Amino acid sequence: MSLERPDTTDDAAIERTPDELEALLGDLVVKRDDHLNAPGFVIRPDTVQETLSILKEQAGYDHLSVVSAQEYENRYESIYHLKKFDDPTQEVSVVVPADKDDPVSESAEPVFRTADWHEREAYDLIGVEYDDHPDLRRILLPETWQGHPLSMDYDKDRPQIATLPEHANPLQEHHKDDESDTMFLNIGPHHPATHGVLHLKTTLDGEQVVDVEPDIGYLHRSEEQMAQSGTYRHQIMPYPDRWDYISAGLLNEWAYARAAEDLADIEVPEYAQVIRTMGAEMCRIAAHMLALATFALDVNGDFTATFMYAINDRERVQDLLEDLTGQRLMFNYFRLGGVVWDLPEPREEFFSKTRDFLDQLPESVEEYHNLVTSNEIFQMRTIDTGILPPEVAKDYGATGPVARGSGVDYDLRRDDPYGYYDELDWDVVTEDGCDNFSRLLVRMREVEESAKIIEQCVDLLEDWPEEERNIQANVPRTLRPDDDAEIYRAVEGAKGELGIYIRSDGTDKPARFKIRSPCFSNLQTLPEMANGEYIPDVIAALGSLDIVLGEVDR
Amino acid sequence: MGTAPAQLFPEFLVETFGLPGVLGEVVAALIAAAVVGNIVLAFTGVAGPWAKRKITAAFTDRIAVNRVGPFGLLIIPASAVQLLAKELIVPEGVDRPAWDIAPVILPASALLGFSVIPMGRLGPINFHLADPEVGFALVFAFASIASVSLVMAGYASNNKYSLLGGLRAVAQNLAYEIPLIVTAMSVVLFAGTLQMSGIVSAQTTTLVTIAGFDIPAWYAFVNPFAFVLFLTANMAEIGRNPFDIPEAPTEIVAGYQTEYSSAYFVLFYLGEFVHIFLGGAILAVTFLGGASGPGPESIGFIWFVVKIWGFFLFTQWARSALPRVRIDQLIEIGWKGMLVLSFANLVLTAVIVGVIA
Amino acid sequence: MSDWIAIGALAAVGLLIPIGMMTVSALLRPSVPETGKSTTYESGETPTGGTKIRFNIQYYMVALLFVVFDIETVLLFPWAVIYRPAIQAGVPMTALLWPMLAFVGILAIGLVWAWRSGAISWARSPRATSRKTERDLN
Amino acid sequence: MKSMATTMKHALDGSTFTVEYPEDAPEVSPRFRGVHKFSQERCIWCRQCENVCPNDTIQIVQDDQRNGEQYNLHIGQCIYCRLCEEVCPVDAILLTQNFEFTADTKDDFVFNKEQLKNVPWYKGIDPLESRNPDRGAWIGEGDGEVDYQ
Repeated sequence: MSLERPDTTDDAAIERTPDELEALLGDLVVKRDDHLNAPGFVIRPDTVQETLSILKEQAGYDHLSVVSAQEYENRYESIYHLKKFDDPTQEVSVVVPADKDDPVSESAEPVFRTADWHEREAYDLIGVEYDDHPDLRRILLPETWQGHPLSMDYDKDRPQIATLPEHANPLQEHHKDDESDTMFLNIGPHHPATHGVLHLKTTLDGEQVVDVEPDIGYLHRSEEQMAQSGTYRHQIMPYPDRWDYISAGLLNEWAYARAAEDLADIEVPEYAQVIRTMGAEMCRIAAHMLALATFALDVNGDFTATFMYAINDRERVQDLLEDLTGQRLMFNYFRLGGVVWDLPEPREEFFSKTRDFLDQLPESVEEYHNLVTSNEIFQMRTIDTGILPPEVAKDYGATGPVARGSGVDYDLRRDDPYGYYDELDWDVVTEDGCDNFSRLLVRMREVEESAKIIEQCVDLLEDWPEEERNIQANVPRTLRPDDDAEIYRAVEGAKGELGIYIRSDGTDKPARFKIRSPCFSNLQTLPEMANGEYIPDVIAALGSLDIVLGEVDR
Repeated sequence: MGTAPAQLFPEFLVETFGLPGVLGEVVAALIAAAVVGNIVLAFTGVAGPWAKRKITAAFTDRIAVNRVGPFGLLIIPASAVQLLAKELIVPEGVDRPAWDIAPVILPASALLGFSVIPMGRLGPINFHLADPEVGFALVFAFASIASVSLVMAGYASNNKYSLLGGLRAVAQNLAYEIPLIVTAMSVVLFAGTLQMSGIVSAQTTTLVTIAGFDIPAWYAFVNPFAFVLFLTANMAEIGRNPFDIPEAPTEIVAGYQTEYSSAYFVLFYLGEFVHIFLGGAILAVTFLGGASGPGPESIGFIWFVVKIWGFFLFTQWARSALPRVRIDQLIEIGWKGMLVLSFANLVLTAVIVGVIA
Repeated sequence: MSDWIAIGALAAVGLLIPIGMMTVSALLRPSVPETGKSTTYESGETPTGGTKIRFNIQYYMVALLFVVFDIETVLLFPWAVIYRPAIQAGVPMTALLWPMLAFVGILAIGLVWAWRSGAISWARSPRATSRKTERDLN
Repeated sequence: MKSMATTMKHALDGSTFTVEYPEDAPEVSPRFRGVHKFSQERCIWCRQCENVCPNDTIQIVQDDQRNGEQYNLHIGQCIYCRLCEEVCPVDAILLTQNFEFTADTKDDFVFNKEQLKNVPWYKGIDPLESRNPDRGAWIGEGDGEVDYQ
């Protein structure tokens, strides 16, 4: 069995009970507010940095998954969901209430770099202000936006003007007297290599990039609010498909399914779990194929053959997924407590089609290695460019292939098992290169691991006794979880840790639905990789992050 | 050495139609030039909207243009009309005369290169406009005017992507011009002349005979190392993958031609293709025996066309298979690799020529 | 028959064809001026600053070297032309080869010097590089 | 430089994977979800589909006797989640395999019940066959109340 954790003798990795943690934090804890997934400690808004430092340094909670903020009738609240990279099942929530009239809270940015963007988002959408934050601006909405859309008194009928501002060159002032000038260049939103509508504010000195700042929000659709206005049972499930729309639909659906099932205490039949696992891994292959294809576009230029070959393979997975779910991208296949359909009839045909795909996959992968990874020019271009050291990756909360490409051994499928993964035989792929090449290599090797998983699932499904093929647990038609139950649950999406935070208020719709998007955190690392590099390397680094703007902006 | 130069195309016209005096020569030259110009344009016309798509599609497992006319061939006039009838958008702040002149220079300079290329015979006509004694040097001079056009376009567009593209074009040209010429010089060492017809005729002798087949003494066979060097430098010179960095669509959008639309864009597109064919023509003349090939001399033109299309095919092949190098890597390869190798090749060739001659 | 007449003729044709295409296009094409259409393209954002700035081109030294080497190749051409005929005329090879080797050798020494002093690599921007190292430290 | 060989191999085998749509229309899976088809004869106007639709694609107008008058579906807004079909107790609304529809304006995408009735089957596939197995998991199960308006 390859799923055992590597041994960690580090002091910080020792698991502590909630009471021990409370003792460690001492007076900092005002009261307890436990969540379904983790103990929750309520602290004063001016002790955020102190608390998080203790938890990070002394208790080993080195992964700030997400900051979810929300407004209550009587207060604002920011929740810092902490985990350990070594063992993500050890979680703790730090709850920071802020005053209703003057919602100010201390920023966690000095402790966790990743808090930068997460707090900006909380400020933007909810309206909590963070003291000591280096750059508290709106992030998803335009700078000129009036009000905070997810706050309670938001007037959605107020007319809004979104301007098209001229961006300032951030280095211009400081270097007025310098010998040579820098050039400010907007790369995106309408640019061939930004994978959607991303805007990179780039400052160039010759061909080199002095400063790059990703500007996001062009594809913001308020998915969180859409989920908050849908019922748990039916109406939320179609939307996760639309976050990471690069055919990673089932992986996203699983994130919601996992959070909601744990929230409402629904047991999923084993048979459905196997189907879920198989479908999800098919999606992972499709998503990684597209990542490979677009990365080839970024490095090779348009009209590269790699793109078309990878898309071809992706189409084959999509054919399988279409047979299974009825759709090629927006599956809506999972239901709370199971899946909507059993395998398509005749089952043998589906199995043989799947096996055909798996049989030709090694050949395709070999071809990609010939085309891409063993190409000398490609190696010259990608090795040792876009370096992301593991400590930096952790600090930014990077997950998924981006973290694994930097040698961070973190995969929720193994570390926080769900579905049928812990019953199967597969490996977590890591590469130590920390560069663009490693990230691509991780994806290509993960495709092979996914194929292994699918193969085992097919074997299992083939032999599953007919009378035990239960695809759906008995779930009430209307779900009303307990009032004020809170949960944060994550799955390993194609891009990394895709988490959902839900707070219920006793009705059939969530009171707060927060999405922890892996791309959002991963994209934040771009300046670390890109500053000082050449323009082509920035494009390559961006491609190697494999972001989907639908998920970044939500 | 060599035989007497064949009758050139304008001379043929003068003789056939009995055009008198200098005026007659000018008229004949103009007619001949128009014919040659249109032949080259026809190539690019076929290559740009049609052959390029078909070839790329074959490499990427796709079906390409096949709707308009047989094999989609009518897409060529359709594209021409469509592109010419597009609105010309003149961006703010362009440097007007330069911005207008740049798209003229690129195709003109590339076409001009064809004036000294011996394209071989088709029946009685020898498609060769002029055969000056310095023809070989001249053709490189003409070909490198192109980068002037690119930097002009890049700078006049008032667009940052264009600026970057224009600057890249210059850097690339600087790095590969010298290896290109120095490698070409090794051919001159063999041929002992700069006259194009001389270089071609020097390649007509038989190198070896294998199983009854005469392998001609094309310099690609005589000196394959120089051929590879020249091919690489040539690809860089004409800005094709993996050296397409002045355009680099996924990095700097479209490089120097970002702001061009309508006929201006067509001219750049055209100019690039003429440039590819010129590159192919130079390669054919220097290393592939020009218009020579099996069969009578009177179908030499067909062989020549096959050769330059072969080169075109090769550029498209490289485009679908190879990643693009980075600008600093390009410079390093150019100066630290190609330049040194080309000088080594030159010295080596000089010694070999000295020994065998 | 002067070759230069023919070359000049092709130059004329080469200029006429593009200009003719421009003219045809000018007759065919519509003109629908709209505000915003004529802004320079910068991925859909309003451009900040123009292109008429002092800009680090990073290959100044390379450009200088290019001039040197270009002149060298020009000077080598006549030598290359007479090399083979001269040998066939009976001039000993070494007598022909040495001057060229000396000439190329001097330049090669120059190239080696330039190589070692880093002049022929793409100049790195110290500002950009420092931004990178600064970040690596923390 | 294996990449050159690989691409040449692909070029020479002559196979293509793109198809000439529309002459060569793709086979879609029987489970594929396309444009809706509505049967007024079957419909009992329970309004469950309207209720379950996540983004208000379906609009039902009834008179004061709760007899159905209009059944409008904004196909341009639909996300093809198939929840309406899933929840319908009488199979009055189905998603056909038909994915081919065009319109000049957004307004043309609002289909009324007549238009919905006339939506053709795609290649004659009746989707009910392949989708039925899930129905047991939905209807009459669970202990929550059935949500009639």
